[in-house]
Amino acid sequence: MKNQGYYSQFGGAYIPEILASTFDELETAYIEARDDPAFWQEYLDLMSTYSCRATPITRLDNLSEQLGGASIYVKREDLNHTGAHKVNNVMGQGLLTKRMGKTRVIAETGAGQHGVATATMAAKFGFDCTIYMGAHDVARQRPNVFWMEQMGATVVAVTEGSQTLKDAINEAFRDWVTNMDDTHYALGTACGPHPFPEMVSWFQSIIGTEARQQMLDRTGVLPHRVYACVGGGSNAMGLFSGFMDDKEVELVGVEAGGRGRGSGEHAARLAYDDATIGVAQGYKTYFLQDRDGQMQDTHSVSAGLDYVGVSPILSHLHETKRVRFEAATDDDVVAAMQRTVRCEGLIPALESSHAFAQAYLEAPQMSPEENILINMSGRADKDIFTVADAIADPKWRDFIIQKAAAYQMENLNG
Amino acid sequence: MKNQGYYSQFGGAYIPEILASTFDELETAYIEARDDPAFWQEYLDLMSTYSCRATPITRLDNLSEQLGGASIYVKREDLNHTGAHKVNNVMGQGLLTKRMGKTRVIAETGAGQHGVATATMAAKFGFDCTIYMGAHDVARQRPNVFWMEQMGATVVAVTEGSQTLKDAINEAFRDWVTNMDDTHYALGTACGPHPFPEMVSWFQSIIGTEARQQMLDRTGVLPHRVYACVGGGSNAMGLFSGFMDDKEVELVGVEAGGRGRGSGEHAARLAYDDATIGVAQGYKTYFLQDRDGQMQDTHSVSAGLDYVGVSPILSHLHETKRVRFEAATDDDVVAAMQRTVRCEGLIPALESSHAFAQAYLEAPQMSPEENILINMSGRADKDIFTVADAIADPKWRDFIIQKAAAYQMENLNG
Amino acid sequence: MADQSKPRATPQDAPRATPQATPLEQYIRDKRAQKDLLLMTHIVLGYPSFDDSRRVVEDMVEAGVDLMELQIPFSEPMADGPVILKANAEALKAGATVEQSFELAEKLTAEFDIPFLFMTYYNILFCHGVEKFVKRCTDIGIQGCIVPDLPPSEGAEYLDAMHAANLSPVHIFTPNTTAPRMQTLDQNSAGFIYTVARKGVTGKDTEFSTDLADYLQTCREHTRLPLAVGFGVKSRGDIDFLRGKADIAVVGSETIRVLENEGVSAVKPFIESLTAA
Amino acid sequence: MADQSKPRATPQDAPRATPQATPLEQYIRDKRAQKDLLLMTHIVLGYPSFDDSRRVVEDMVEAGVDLMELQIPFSEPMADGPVILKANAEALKAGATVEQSFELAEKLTAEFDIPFLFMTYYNILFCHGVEKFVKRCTDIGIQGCIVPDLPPSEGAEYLDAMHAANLSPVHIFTPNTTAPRMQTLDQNSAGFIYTVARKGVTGKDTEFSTDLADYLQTCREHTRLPLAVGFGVKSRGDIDFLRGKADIAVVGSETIRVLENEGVSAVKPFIESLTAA
Ligand SMILES: Cc1ncc(COP(=O)(O)O)c(C=O)c1O
Ligand SMILES: Cc1ncc(COP(=O)(O)O)c(C=O)c1O
Repeated sequence: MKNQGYYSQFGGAYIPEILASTFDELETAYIEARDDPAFWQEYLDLMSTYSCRATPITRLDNLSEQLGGASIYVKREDLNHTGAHKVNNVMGQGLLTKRMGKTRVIAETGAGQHGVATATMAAKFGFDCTIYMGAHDVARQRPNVFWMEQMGATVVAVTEGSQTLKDAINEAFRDWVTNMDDTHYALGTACGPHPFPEMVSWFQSIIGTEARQQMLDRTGVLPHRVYACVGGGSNAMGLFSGFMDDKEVELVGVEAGGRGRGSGEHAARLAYDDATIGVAQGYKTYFLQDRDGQMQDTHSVSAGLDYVGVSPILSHLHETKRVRFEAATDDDVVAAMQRTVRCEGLIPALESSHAFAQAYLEAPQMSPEENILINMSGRADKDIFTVADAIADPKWRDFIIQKAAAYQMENLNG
Repeated sequence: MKNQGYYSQFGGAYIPEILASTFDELETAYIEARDDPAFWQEYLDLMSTYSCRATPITRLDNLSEQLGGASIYVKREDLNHTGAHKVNNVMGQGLLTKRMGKTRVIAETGAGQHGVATATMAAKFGFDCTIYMGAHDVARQRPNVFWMEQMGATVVAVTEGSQTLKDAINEAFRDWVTNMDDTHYALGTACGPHPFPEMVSWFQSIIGTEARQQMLDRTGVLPHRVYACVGGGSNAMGLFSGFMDDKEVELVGVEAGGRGRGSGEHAARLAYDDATIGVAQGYKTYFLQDRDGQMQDTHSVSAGLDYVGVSPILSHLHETKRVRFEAATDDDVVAAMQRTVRCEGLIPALESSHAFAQAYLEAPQMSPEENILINMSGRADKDIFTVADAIADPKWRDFIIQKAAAYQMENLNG
Repeated sequence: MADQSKPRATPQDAPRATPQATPLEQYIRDKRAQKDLLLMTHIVLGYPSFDDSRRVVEDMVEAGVDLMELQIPFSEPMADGPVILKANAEALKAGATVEQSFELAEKLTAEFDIPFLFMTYYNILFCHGVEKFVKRCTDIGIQGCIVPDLPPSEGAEYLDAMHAANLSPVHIFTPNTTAPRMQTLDQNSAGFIYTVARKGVTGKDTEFSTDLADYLQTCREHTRLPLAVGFGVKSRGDIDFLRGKADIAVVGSETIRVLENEGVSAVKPFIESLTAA
Repeated sequence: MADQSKPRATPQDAPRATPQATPLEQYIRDKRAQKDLLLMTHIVLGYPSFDDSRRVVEDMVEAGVDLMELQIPFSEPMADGPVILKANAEALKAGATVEQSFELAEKLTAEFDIPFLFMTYYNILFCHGVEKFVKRCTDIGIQGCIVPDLPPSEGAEYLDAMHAANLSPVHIFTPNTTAPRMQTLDQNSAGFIYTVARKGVTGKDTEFSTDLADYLQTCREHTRLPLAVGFGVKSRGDIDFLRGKADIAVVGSETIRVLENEGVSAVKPFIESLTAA
């Protein structure tokens, strides 16, 4: 273990001693894979046959016209197998796990998206699989739990702490420190100890590499701004990395504004002023924490952005001002989602809808000659319980109540 | 209107007089589009930017090995936008609707898949949209109804007849005979009056055209057998059409065997002996009907195959023996679905799982040098209520009961 | 066939029999010589029961109806609106068969001295065997058929059999029907032409307006046969409007609605309210 | 630094002080001259309350504990198992702050004549300011720190401050730790080396076996410092096993488990049961 994996002051690997050699092994495997062109080719082949890469770019014809400013393009990560960009990272780590000769994978999950992707990868590669998920999230996201279990994964409901994503991460580390010999921890976002932020960003860079070329092919020019939502930061890093060296392209990361600035109920680490630098979950970054360094409860309508920390690489890009950070509130996000569904027939995940909300705010101020690109990191149709609750659909409630009554009746009848 | 659209004795256009000119107009528009290479190009562009065509071919590495016979490949229509092959047809008809200058689309839907696809197309093209859906199906498939409504479609619960797919079709025709001037009826499968069977098959032929080339690129040879489930027949016609002229490729259509041969509870029109030739819903084909010609109740675990009729083109191919028809029972289908999920990380729709079930039965008898191709017409993750019921998952029931209790509490509290 | 060189028929003209007039057409022309507007009603056989169907027919005939459509129930009545649709479904649910419909129809033609037509969907004929079906019609005294989902292009076997039997295959003119198409339909029809007064299925409201008068005028110009007007006729006012513009007023869904809401015994007074001079 | 040319220390040898021995190391060596195995216990400050923490410390000292780890609660104790995890969470829920932990620690070091170490996660130091934290330790008489998520590679500032203050930064050897890595850790440590007897988090069972003896032998070979053994020590038998193989037995989760199940007053008898000669 060396002191490395820093992006200005952010990053590092603050890990229990027992994982030191596991991280050395992981880093070695990662570097060897990165330096081996055959590995990336294998990865590309897998992603183009098992998922549908390259995912397309869709122009929002109706909303571009309605909003009357920039032309809006969308990178369609929602079309991936399992419905989100998460699978890019997971399949890459699956190949790496195979390379390291390990036979079991574990992962944390918040909304369940990364859990489903990991369980899928495990089924595909024949690995044993355990997914850690906050008990609150297990209760909220049963459909995802259902599919993980169908894939053969063991889903552990984490009853510690706030029972959400960060606690699931802690619990996954606790598993790992016991089972590191045969187990790889497939962390789901560009956070955690080095080399995860860099490695996850590398796998996700497939998004940006494709998107840059696709925008050039489609419009002849680079987009003026690109938008991505930021939870841990993996989809944002994935898209942004394609445009990092194109100084003329403005990169906009959109965090969960929850109930708004000053409400204390949000997950905006970089866009608002509430976060401070700290070290937790194995890395140094901006965290929503109190003065003692205790992590605080966060809030977002989207489970996938509801997280206390953020990719150290994004904290760095925030400080260097290469990326502009904004936050979208729950209400604006739900409105942006509904608008996108109704006007374009696309169903962005609530996470992704943060990027849409910010883009819709800015597009009208831009000229029709300009193009913007939004990362649609996932689709919302798996989050129907959350979405139906967010918009308080009475018919959905009636349906659930009736369905429950039918189940209770069957239970009674044996 | 001419006497045409026949495939040996099957097909035709048995329509109310009031639709005669509407069908003339539709047929003209269809023929013009078919003869206009720019139209197909526009269609391909749309499908490759709005959906993710070409959809890939995935090899089932684990199951090919486990079953120990033919190599199994899968055409991934589940990766399409909205999660099934239905969108191919719908987008094509959307372009045609625009060409005809109409501003409203209607459709029938069983499981809801075609309804969601049509509502999506309407949102994308800016059409008004009404979806007819049997009241039974509305109750069973609330998630799909929810999304259709979010897309701005009006969903009409059809309370007539058996309250399922065929009744929804009748009801859609009733709407059409009133509103044909501004309305196009986007029929969802390769059934109904001419030119629907041919036109829908044409749009779906994108599947087979891609798949044939992909199999050649991937394996160097044509597959020995290809499998597709058969409801109305659109995904089957789509895939089969790519191999129709390759006499050495055996085409296998798999119908809903429900509770099995002789049970009277199935929807196997061609594989079992219960169906006879009749005329209903505007076309002549094999129907599950009584001696008077009254349509009978059908049964299948998958709403999308639970239909009394079948594409007249498939009836023709059945008689000429170009296509072999089999039926898979509910139990085998659920088992095949679960096996595919667990061993490969793919989640085939219950409809598609019929094709998987039959392929799994036959693959072990074939040689490892042979290849087979299964059409994965859709993904099951939207059908979680049905799937959870089909496998009677107790945790799912508990979840729904708890969710309902929470809603009831909130209702009480105002 | 109509002689196209003649001056246009005006609605005021009493229709003249065409050369090969079927018994049904002849009946209508004879009756029209006495009455300026005939009344045709419609029932679904076996709804709510075959006994009730018989009673309703009796009442209708007594109330002065001139001819009747007897609908053989079908499970997929795609051209019918909610009222008739439900009647079809209920009849089938109660076990109605095609054979029972034949049997009742045979009794009715024997007992009542007005023409009866079958209305049903093509699958009923197809599954029975088209020729056999037409022969049966002849045998039991049915004078014509309306098969709304069988355009002439699909109906060669049916048309041949009907013409051979001198029965009347009735076709439908709609507000969408073009002039050439009207001619085709006319050529393939006998007895009368059924014009539907608006788009849509049975049982919905029609606006009885100048547009409708113009439309009927156009229909008249394109057929040599008497004209019936259906879809939405339900009151004395509607009937009065049609007088002089058509030969037959068809009351369909409204009778069933009355039957459903007020019972079998309410049908007769309802029909009387329409026909009373 | 340990003189690498010396013959290997055997477990039987009483450890000798290294040239720059910290007061903590010196204390351990002195105490070991009298006792063949020292006992270190662990509590979470503020759990269930700061008053209780004080009482437990008092009881433990009376029961003969030789040194103590005081864990400053942290919201993300990634290296701790369920028992200590819960204690952290409960302490925080009851409002425990870092300042209160300092205050209680200051009282404890004043009142009781054994060395106290802080155990906590790096963020607590980082947010407080590392140098300030170390200075505060000095001021309140804390003799060492265990920071399980701070490897030496990330801990330059911390190590510099600790060494400068002559405090003991304690690092951990695990069954996975390679020989070169042990040397690195040894070089960066003072006071003692904490060896964990198995993989995993705190509070789970360890098999006290020949493997363990071999492992401890290896640890001994790679450090000049006294050896503490933790993770899973919970009975008189475990302690007897360690006698002669290590210098310090650490009882961590088990005390908290006793406290939790049987109350504060049960802690003393439990510790006495472990230490009674
Ligand atoms: C669809 C989707 N988008 C975005 C995120 C946020 O993660 P990240 O910031 O790592 O892209 C998630 C996490 O669950 C997600 O499911
Ligand atoms: C996923 C899927 N597959 C198959 C079908 C059956 O339709 P078809 O036979 O037209 O392909 C449906 C119909 O809803 C479907 O949703």
